[in-house]
Amino acid sequence: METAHRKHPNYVLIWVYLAILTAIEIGVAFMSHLPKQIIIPALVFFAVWKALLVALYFMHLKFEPRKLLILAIIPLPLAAIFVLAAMSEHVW
Amino acid sequence: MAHATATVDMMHPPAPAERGLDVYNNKLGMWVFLASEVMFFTALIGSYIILRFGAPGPWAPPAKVLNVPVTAFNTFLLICSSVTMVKAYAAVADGETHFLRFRPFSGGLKFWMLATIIGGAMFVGVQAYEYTHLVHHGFLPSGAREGSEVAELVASGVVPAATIGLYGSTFYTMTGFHGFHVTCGVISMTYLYVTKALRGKYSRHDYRGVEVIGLYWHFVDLVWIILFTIVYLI
Amino acid sequence: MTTVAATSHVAHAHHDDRSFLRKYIFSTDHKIIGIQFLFVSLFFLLVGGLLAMQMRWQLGFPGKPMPGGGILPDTMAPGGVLLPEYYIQLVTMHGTFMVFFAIMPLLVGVYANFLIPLKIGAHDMAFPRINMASFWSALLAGLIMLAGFFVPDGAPRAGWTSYAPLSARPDLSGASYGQMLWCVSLVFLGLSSILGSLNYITTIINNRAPGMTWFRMPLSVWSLFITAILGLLALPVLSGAVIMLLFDQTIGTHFFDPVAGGQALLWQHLFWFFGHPEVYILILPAMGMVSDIISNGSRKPIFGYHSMVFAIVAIAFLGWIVWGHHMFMSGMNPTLGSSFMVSTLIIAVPSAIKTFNWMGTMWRGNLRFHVPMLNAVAFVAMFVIGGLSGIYMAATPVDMFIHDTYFIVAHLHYVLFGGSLFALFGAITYWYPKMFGKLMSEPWGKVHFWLTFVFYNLVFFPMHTLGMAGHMRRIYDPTQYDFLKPYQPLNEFISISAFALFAVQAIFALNFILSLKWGKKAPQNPWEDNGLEWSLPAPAPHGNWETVPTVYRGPYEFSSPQVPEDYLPQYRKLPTDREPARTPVAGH
Amino acid sequence: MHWWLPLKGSTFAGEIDGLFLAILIITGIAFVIVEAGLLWFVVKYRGRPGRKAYYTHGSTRAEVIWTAIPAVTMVALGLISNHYWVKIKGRNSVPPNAYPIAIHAKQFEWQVTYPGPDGQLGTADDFEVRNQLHVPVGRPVVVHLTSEDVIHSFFVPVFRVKQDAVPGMNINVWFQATVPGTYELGCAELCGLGHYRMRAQVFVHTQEEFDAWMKQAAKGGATS
Ligand code: HEA
Ligand code: HEA
Ligand code: CUA
Ligand SMILES: [Cu+2]
Repeated sequence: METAHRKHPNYVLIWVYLAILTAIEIGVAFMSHLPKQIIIPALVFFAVWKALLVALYFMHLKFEPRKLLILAIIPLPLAAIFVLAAMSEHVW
Repeated sequence: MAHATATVDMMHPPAPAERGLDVYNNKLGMWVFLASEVMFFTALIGSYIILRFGAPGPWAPPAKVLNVPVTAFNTFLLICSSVTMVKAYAAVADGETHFLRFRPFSGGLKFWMLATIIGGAMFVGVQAYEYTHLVHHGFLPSGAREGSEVAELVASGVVPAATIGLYGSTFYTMTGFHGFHVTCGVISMTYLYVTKALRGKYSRHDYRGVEVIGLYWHFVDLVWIILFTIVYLI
Repeated sequence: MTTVAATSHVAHAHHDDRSFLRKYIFSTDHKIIGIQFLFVSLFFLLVGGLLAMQMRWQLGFPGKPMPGGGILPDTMAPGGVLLPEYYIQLVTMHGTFMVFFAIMPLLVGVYANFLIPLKIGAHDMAFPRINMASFWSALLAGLIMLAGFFVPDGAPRAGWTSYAPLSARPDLSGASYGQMLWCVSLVFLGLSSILGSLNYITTIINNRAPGMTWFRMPLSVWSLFITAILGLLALPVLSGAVIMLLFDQTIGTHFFDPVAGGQALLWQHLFWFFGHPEVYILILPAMGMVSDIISNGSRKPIFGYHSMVFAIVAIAFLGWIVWGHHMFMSGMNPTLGSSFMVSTLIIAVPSAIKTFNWMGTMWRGNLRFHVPMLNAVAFVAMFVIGGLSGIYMAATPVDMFIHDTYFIVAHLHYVLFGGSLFALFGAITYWYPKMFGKLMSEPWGKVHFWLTFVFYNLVFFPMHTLGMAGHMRRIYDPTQYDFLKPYQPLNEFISISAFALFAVQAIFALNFILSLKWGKKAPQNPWEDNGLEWSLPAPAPHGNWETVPTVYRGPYEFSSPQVPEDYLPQYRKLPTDREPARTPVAGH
Repeated sequence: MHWWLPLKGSTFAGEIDGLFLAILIITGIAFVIVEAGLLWFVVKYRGRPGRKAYYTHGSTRAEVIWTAIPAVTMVALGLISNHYWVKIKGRNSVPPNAYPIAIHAKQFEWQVTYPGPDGQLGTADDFEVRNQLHVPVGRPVVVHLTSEDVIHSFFVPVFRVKQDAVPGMNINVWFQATVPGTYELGCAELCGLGHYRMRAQVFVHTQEEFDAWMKQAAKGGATS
């Protein structure tokens, strides 16, 4: 059948990325003196980045059929709609 | 696929009338389940965002109430257990179901899975330690316990009184349910380890259990990445 | 390599030597699980009905001792006179049981389980043991809910919607353990639904018979598929919400407690974000099964199959963005209200497609009025009334007047009873032979249908009038209000009709139970239908088929010019049919 | 008992009733088409032996028609409704000269606070009356709704007005009464075992009557 060793992404490298990003996050949150308007988007950005690394490589979504990817992201717009609508409450 | 082989390769999807999602049942089932988990955490995390957005005052700075260094270490633990999990998957996919081999040095399924179980169990342990300490200091799901350290912080204005109740509610509910998920993961993985991995039931042609529990594991890790950022850092 | 997976579990199909316990109690057979759900949820339907009768007694004859009410303890009805706190327990538990433990398991638990493998040509569900867990979890949930009546302080008292902070504060509602059990029960129910849904979705995607392409699936399977997606994504939101509510009650969290910064409206957002998809869970399977039955009864292909599928998907999608229409008067941001109004109104469009396509199916048909067909046509007629009354509420200024009045009560019973329950009466009769190998009595079925149809409308149509008078919901004694006193005769009339409606359900119950033993033996294909399930003997055996049938065409080929009879089963091979190509499976 | 909506007691009651009627007509047409059509088909196409149904899978043209007509109707209805919605409940809908009254709902009573002779809430001459809402006719009134404990709902059928009173929120709702008389105010949101009896009386006075009542009530004899 196929060769015994399939090509795997370099998982250890991803792990290093994740560790570094976490360190940066902690740095941004506690060591920097940036205003909150910058810190929060930056932290969210790093969190999403890390989440993507996990989903795409560790959960190998990147290598799955496209349809599975679609299935996996169906709930996300629903979640966003919910949170945004309920938040708009406080604009009254 | 043209090669005829005697082994049934369970990693292939069943043959529906038309292409399904091109993945086998258990994996599809797990992904579908994870979609529902996303909605479950949407309820919890969404409520947190909504409550915090509409809160009657500023939120307490995390570092004043929580023990961030311990949790940072815990985060690191969980990331490590994620990489060991994926190493276990890669090992079994390559047919390496041994524990350790020394020349050349390589870890097999049994090694990496055990490492993952230990990592997960340690995470839960550290979280239990964190909780006991927080409760000891007077930080409760309902807010600050009277006469406690946290209550003093509230009294001195370091921690806003108006939102400490919400802080406790959302903190314990979100991290608690995450911890519950990790615990479930550790238990199921131990079960698979003992009944399947150790007994040599996994092979290059059938490692569905490893892949499926791996998906769950990484998902729980992913949730933690979000939680750590929004609960402990922001 | 050809894949073995699809044929590998056939071996044990006909050597059925499982013990009684394995066969009927802890069964993993999708058909038995469906039947277990059927018995359990009919029982809960009866419970819900009994609660409704007590409510109707109080509303029709406020303050008079209820006949037989003497057996109730003094905490509920001293001397047979219902107490106000007992009345709101009745309302709460009636709504809860009907929605969560009667209609939802009847539609999804019973028919998703029973029909999906049979109609797509699978030997069983993808995960039979998860399926069994789903049933036991639902049963446990139902029993926990029922236990609410027997704990100190009695059942929950905050309505089936359990609005916080009333539900979160035992000191304000008067219900302590009952309300906690409500939460715990719904967590288990959510678990049951999620486990079920992931099973249905996986089975439909991966386990279809050769030739059963997406667009050859019966509409019942399509609607159950979409329903499963709704259940999968909606129920976890409910679980999350009730867990927070439970924590508010027990460990002192403040999610919904405004005093400590919590938000009362958050509960409503969470509940209805689940709740509106939930009401479509309660109608879509009914629509699917009605489509099957109407096509069969008209002896005509369904009109506009593809747009019917599209309409199901559209309803399901829109169902996620309309939840705020339950909160127009809640103090929610009015601009948000506007957008919820528009999205709600748009749902009339896919619903119109469905309605007119059902009519198109009957148009120039050769209608057979067997009992399922009668009920299916009644479904269309009644669902439309309920759907149209939804338009009044969707228009926010009108909702300002009719919100929380009996207009809403009328609406919800028209869609839930007139819609879902009529469809279920039809579906139960239709698939009864495949479940039990017996036919239900046709004449008694018709008697039951007509009496139900008449009394049902006598009960619920006048509620529109009450609503237009401003009659509030969930009130124990309408005669407290001077402006409602003139309407008391109407309330009395509704109550008497309701008792009659309940009484005639005995015909159905007897027909159902007695036919199990004394019913006529069912032929293999009593309704001359096209679905794969009719290629099996009645009752369908364990494992379904030795080898799954091959599918050659869509499910609605009635009166096809290709054959002399007026039906052409999906599994029947005509000389002109070619074998479907097995789709090659992608390797890794 | 009558079969139509109750007395129109506020300025927008007529508009709401008009919208109700418009929807009644739209849905009435849909209702008649569907129910009469069903009945007709049931009779006309009832099964006869030896006949076969007409074999068709549908008609795109027919489907486009019955998709487009409801779509257009619904969008139009949405626009019209929204016009009234914004006018009645919109963020800036409260007329600037509205007479302020504060209502605090609590299990199971309505605590109505009047601004007193100076017409301003939050001043020393405010006074409170339980379960009685007195308003002048022909003048917009804005009610500041709050709640003590759970959610209640302020509902005056003759005004066609309903608004939940939510703990932790301060919600403004306005109306302008048009017909003097005595009416009822009900609680429309389940709020506990006394929900059914949480009612109050609404008195719509002429301006002179109102002023007289106000003078007398402010002195402490707050029963009419
Ligand atoms: C099976 C359940 C079910 C279904 C299918 C629906 C369907 C709809 N519902 Fe209903 N609803 C409930 C169950 C359901 N509902 C329940 C249980 C409640 C009360 C909850 C509680 O508070 O306890 C409720 C409450 C409720 C409210 C809140 C009222 C209030 O509390 O003030 C609203 C408001 O918009 C609403 C609207 C609608 C609409 C627009 C539809 C639409 O989907 C209907 C669409 C159908 C049609 C319109 C008919 C067919 C179409 C035609 C014949 C075409 C021609 C039509 C036109 C041109 C108009 N519903
Ligand atoms: C599917 C849902 C469903 C069904 C079928 C019913 C059925 C009935 N309902 Fe209910 N109702 C609700 C869902 C439903 N209801 C909901 C969600 C609410 C809102 C609750 C809330 O406000 O919180 C409500 C509220 C509600 C009210 C408003 C109470 C109030 O606001 O104060 C009233 C009042 O008359 C009422 C009456 C009735 C009556 C007389 C029936 C009758 O039709 C009952 C007739 C009896 C039966 C249908 C049972 C017959 C039994 C069988 C057929 C079983 C056969 C058994 C075997 C074979 C073993 N209901
Ligand atoms: Cu106050 Cu109901
Ligand atoms: Cu809805």
